[in-house]
Amino acid sequence: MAGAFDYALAIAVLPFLSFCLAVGVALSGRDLLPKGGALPGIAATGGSLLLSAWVFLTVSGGETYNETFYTWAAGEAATGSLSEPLTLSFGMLLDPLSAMMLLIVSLVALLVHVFSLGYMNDEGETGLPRYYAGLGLFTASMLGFVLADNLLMAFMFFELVGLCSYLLIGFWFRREGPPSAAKKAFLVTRFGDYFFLIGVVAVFATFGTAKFAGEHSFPRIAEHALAGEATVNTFLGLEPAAWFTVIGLLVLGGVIGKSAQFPLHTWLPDAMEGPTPVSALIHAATMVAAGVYLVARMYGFYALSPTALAIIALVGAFTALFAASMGLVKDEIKQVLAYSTISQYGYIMLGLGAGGYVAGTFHLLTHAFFKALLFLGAGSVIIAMHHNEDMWEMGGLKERMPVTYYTFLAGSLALAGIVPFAGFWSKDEVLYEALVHGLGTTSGLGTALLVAYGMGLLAVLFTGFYTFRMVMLTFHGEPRSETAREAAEGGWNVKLPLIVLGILATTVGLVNMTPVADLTGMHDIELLNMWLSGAPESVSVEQYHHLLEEFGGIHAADVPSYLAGGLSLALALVGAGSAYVLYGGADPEPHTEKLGSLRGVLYNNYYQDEYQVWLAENVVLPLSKVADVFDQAVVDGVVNGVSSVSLFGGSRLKRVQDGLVTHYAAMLTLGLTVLLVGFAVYGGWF
Amino acid sequence: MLIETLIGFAFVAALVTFLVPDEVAGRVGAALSVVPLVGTLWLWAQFDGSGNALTGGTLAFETKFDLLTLSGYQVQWFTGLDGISLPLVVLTAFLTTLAIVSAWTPIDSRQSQFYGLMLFMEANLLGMFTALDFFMWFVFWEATLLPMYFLIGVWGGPRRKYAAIKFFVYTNVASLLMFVGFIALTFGGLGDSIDTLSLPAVAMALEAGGNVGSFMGLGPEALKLVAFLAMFVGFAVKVPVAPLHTWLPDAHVEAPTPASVMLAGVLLKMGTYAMLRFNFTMLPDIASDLAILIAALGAFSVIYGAILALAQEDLKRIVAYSSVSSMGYVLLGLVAFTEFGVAGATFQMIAHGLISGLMFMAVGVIYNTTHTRMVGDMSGLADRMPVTVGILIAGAFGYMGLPLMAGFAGEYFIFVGSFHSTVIPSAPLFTAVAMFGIVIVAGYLLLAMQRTLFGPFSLDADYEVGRAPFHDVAPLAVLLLAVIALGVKPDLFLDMILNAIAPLVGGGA
Amino acid sequence: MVPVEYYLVLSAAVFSIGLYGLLTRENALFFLMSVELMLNAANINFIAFSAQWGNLTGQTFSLFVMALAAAEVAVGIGIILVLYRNFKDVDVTVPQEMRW
Amino acid sequence: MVTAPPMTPTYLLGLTALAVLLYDSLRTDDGGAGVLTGISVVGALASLGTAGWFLTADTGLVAGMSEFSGAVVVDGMSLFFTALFAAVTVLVTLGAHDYDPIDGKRGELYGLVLLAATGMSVMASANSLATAFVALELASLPSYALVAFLKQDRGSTEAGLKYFLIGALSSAIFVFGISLVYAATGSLLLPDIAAAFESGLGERTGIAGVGVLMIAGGVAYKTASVPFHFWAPEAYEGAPAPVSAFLSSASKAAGFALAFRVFVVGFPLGAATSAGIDWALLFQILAVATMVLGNFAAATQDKVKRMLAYSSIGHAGYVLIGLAALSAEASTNGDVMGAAMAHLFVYGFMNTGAFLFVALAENWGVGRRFEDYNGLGAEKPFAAVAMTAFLFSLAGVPPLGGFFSKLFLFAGAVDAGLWWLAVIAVINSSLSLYYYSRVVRALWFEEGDHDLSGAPTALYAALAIALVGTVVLLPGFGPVIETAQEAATALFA
Repeated sequence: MAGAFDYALAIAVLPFLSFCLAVGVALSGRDLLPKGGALPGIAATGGSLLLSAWVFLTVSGGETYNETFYTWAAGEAATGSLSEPLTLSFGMLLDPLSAMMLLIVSLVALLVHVFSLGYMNDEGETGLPRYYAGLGLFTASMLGFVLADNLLMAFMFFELVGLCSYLLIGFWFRREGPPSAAKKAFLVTRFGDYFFLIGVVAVFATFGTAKFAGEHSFPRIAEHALAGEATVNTFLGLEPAAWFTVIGLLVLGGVIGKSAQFPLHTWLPDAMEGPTPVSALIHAATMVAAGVYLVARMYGFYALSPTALAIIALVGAFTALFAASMGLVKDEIKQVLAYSTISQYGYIMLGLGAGGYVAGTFHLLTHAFFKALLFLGAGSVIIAMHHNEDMWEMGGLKERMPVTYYTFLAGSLALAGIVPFAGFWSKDEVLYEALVHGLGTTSGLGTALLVAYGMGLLAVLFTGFYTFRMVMLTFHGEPRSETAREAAEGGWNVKLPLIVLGILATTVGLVNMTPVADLTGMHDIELLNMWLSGAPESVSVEQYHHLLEEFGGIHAADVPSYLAGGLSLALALVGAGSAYVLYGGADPEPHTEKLGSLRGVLYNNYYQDEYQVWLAENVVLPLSKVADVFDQAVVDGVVNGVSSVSLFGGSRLKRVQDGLVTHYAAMLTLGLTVLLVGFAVYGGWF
Repeated sequence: MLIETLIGFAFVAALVTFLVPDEVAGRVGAALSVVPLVGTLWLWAQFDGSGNALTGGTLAFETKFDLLTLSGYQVQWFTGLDGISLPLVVLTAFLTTLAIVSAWTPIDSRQSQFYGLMLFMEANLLGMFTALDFFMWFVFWEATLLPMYFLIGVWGGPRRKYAAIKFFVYTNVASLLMFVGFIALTFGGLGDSIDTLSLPAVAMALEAGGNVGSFMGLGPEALKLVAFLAMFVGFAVKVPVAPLHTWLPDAHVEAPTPASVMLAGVLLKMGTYAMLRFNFTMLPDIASDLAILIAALGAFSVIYGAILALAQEDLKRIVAYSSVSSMGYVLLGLVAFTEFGVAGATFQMIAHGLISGLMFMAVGVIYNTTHTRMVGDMSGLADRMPVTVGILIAGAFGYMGLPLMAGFAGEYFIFVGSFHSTVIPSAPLFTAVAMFGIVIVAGYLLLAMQRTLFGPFSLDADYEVGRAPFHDVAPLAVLLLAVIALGVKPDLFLDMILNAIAPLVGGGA
Repeated sequence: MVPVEYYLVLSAAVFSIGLYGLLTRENALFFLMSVELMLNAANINFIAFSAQWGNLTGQTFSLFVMALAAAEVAVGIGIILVLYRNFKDVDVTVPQEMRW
Repeated sequence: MVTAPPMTPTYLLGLTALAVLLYDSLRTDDGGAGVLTGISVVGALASLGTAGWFLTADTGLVAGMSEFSGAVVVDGMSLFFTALFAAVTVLVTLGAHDYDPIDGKRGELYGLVLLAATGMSVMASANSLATAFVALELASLPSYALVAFLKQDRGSTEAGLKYFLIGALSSAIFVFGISLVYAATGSLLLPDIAAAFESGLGERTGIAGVGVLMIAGGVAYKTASVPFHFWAPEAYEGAPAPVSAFLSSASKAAGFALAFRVFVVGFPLGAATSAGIDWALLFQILAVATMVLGNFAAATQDKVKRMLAYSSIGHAGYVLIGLAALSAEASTNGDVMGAAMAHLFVYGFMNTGAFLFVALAENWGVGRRFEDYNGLGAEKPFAAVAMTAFLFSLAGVPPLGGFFSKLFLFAGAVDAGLWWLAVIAVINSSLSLYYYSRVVRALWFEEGDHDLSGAPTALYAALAIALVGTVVLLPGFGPVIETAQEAATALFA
């Protein structure tokens, strides 16, 4: 009997078909589809959502799927340092993690498609088939990525996701900004992917397989190797443990790029040049999520390396704090959201790095919904503001766009981590994991986790502040511009996604209320934890716990979760409250000016962009120019020089022929004489 | 006799095209070029070879008879296909037809000569990839230079004469160097232990080992080393491997688009194909000894070519330097002597052939319309020629190694293969260095695209810019489809390549 | 009888004189004469060694050489005539339009 | 059963010369150019056919047959070269038919060409130093006249003068060398000289050595080899183009024919070397000097004809490998010398063709410099294609005839252990590609503006024949090289 898994492939294929259809329409140059291709996209993502739900239900029934369906390339013999032939294949891994992610992605994608009707179609944009083609491919790539059962396939779709982000960020290609931002997004993530690709190659070279799950999966082999039960190739003279750390960090490069972690976060704020629904998709469910999803997907591998975990946690926590601090001073609504995304993904990283697999995944889940909500809400505001994104031009939108306001508020509460909104539960759990593992672990990892916890905690304060600063400036007070005064809310296609997401952002946190469980002792309500425990052994929560303790040396201290939760909640409230105080008035002042030069630093993102652009423009480009000059002058110069020298030699040599026949006779005689004398001596004739 | 028929037909087609009036030459040439294309596809469908042609594998479509005797060696007509040459043969026929169609717009004088030369080149390329006797091979090898010389020199850009003569002399000198190396190895080294210079005979005689004698005052090992170096340098010019690459940008920039397509698409592959056949198949022990140098050279080519591409302002120059970069991967893959390394290198030849052909063609279509290739002269072309630009973008991403396109497959195979190579010392480091090329390639292609294709439309020239005609765009689309097809299903060629390279794996170890 | 080596010395001397004249004279006619001297140096050898070896080959051949020398002079004079017509001189160093 | 005298091809050439002269002196009108060309071409073709027939039919001539008390020998090599001379004569007479500067004097020109060809044919057969000298003069004297043929032309006169003066000097040296060899060995017949060498020269080694070197000088003159090459650039440049074609192809080949036989048969290498007269070494030196000078000087010329003249010197250097790579014991001697002969044969077509194109250009009045040829490809594609083929063949680019002959030649050198000589030759050959392609560039790449008169039929026919000879050698090279190597091997038997 055909079950959900038999159709799972269609989850990714459906949006791909909508992409093909839209490309065909775009190529024809005619308006063949109603709504410029939106309807096929909605139908396709709707179908994906249904199938994802079906898969989700099937998985919750305890079934999982881990099969190869297409052999991309297969070697015939074991060569080099490998002990068996390489097989590069495509397959699907359907377990709780991927099933959950499929659901998130297809849902957000569907809502983004719907919202686009309002944001793009109703605004009279041109090039809609191209837009929907991009969305379709984007969704398909991300779904393919989520389905992937091995690292190579994951990498391939990871790259396709990058391509789609390029196409969509640069959607308004006739302007100067978007193409530049698109280029930057692709390039910066490409830089990360470079390391990722080395990592993929290294995984194949080390383990001969890149499968995520099952007995013959690379995390499993690595585990056996560390336990001394198996041997693997290592390179560069490293011990297995060190080499696995290297591989893990290489793959992490891709994660840092895609999930916009420090120092490769610079592309993300620029990516706001794209249409806002695209931002929602990128930030909530697809591209940025892909990075951390990857860490979760191969968590069994990272769990083996305390060093890698520490780095993940530190990078995450630092990014969380760092991005949050920049979000404090932004003037544009989407910029604030952009930095909040970076910051929140930092939390997810922190959670994963701290050994909180469930916590990180949980935050990934909640963040997907509330960030999608916030972006779509911002999109709604932007529609109303006629594409003016400056918050100082807004104000008082609360009355004019109530649906947007309340849903946006829900999202903001979630983002700020105010109980009981979704973000509270997940962020709290992330910080809690960092704390308990930091306290419980004795090695350097423990210290790292405590430092990370500290940074994460501070970021909570900032998050609360910038979130409510944004809410206050946008929706409260008096309208500060003509457009704001006349703003009006969009149609159903704007409101519906907002409402759906608003409900989710409010409630989705309830699936894993660990503090409540701790308080009440009702651990049955940690649904997500249970859900993820239902995975096959090699990718299950229990296995990860085991690995973390066995190889990561991570142990949990006994700290009540509600204490930690209370602390972070308090900080979030302080942040939100101070924002309310500072910006809650009818006509708020730009208090950030008071920060003086610090504001400049923050506003300019710690000059991260500047130094990277400086590196590109003042180091790399001049270097290439120098190389070009060198190539022309020296390398090519030698080539031309050989020819010149030959010709010069020829032009000298031919001067022998000076036209005087007596000279000819003389030279002839001389030549003969030399030969005669030479041979006479040589031959000993006389 | 199928191969001979195809080659012969191409020669006749060249002659016919040379003689028809200019007005119809383009159509006639395209129509005639379809026959070899169909023929090679037939070869592909009927391919029944296995193993490597040089190490005693079963050849498909083998023909062999004696021609004459040279210093005691039988010179033979000897052709046949194995899994390495068949893909290249298909590539040749495929690109020739597309290049001919893409020439309809830009070539507006002496058409019959132009298309005649294209077909003449095709005939020689087919011969070169199928010939298994050294002399026949060398004759075809050299004869491909002639049409390209004329194509650049007659229909090229402002500095075409310089570029043509540089290309011609540089590559010819290289060929002679290689020739001397090979002759020294066979005449001097192998001496009477072989009675023909058919490549399989030479390869198998060398494989048997111990057959190489002293010559030129060199002992057997030194002789092999010298011969290897001579051949390697000779082929490296053709590939081209930095720093022997400087003829390439000039040739590409000056060549008319269809010639660039053939140059980048097929002619560069001659170098790596020959390296594979000669250096790496016949003298794997030397190649293994020199692996660190060759790998370093490959990685250097990748990075150096890419950095140079970054500095260019001319679209064609960008693609030209990026070819240097891409072919560096091939070198790295070959010297890895692992299954995926060598097979990936071979696959990359095809993949790069298609993608670089696509890129040159797309740049050519833009040039046809704008009459400039300088990045600074134009912007916002996407507005005026959306389809061409769309395909160009797709092609550029193919060049950057976007998964599910052929370029990624080739590069990935190479990376995997070279990473776990046991022949290259510190293989992961070389691999990692070379892989950085994928970042730089994205840098310069995206930068160039941003400046030319996007932003508000402007053009420093008095030309009406409109959509390109269908016959300009159709070849691009066909190529793009081929690139994607190979990227999604590498086994179209990979299987036979793996089969054919299997005997080479492991190198001289 | 004069030792045969003396003839060799003589012929070499004559040859050298001819060569010297040829290298130093600029007049085409002197040039021709010098060549004649050199040919006759060869003839001395032929005749002397013909006697020494006791066969007639050398003597006969010297006749051939003389005949051919005459023919050569005939052609040479013709060319010198044309030279004079075109260059108004019989100086062999005058025509040097073609060089390098 | 018809039995023809073994020297029939030579006789035919001589008789044709007489017939031409006879008709020319008897005719009353100013026309008759067609008849003269016809006689010459038919006669030369008859000679070519006979030589070919003798070579291929089972006449036993290839093994060698002495005539005139051993003064002359007819064998494979002499027939091979005679066929070559006859073929070049056909091309040259045919090409000269349309060459305007010689209008009204075709009889003389053809007569002289045929006489010179007769002399060359005898050179190829000469089995005695006496015959060699006479034949050499028979070939040279008409050549002087041919070079100076354009009496009103200062260039032609200057060329003739220089050619003559150097020629006279060289023949004096040559004959003095003969006299010394005679002094040392007591004979002029090559087999007898060889016998004397074999039995030891005693104290006359020095005399013989000087003689051998001077004979080599005479040969070097004829083949335009360094340092006896000085006449060549001027003579080829100044002479009427068909004459240049004739001299640079046939006359050079004749010099080599003479050299091959005289040195191989007359001065057996083993005996000569042990006596300290290592003429193979001499030719190695000459070969290197000749090809380097020829090619490097050719690279910077600005007149096409002069470039071809220098390149002709360069080719003499290649062919010298045929002598330089000989050694006393080697079994490969016949192969390498055969390869040299084959190269001369191919050269006879491609080089003659190239000079005939120059003749065509002179006829069109386009000028002599490279840039004067600009754009001819577009205007006269057939002739330009032919010229291109000749040039690339000269450069040794596959698949043209020149590639094969060079290949066999260089391979022969490698086989004989002279790999360094082959390397130098290859380097020179690649340089030659540069300057040959300059002409190609002018023909095809440049734009030109000419007002060209039509396409002269006979000249085009000659070009076509030369083109066929250059290109068809691709499949037909087997018989040529085999015949040549067989003939050469017979010499060492």
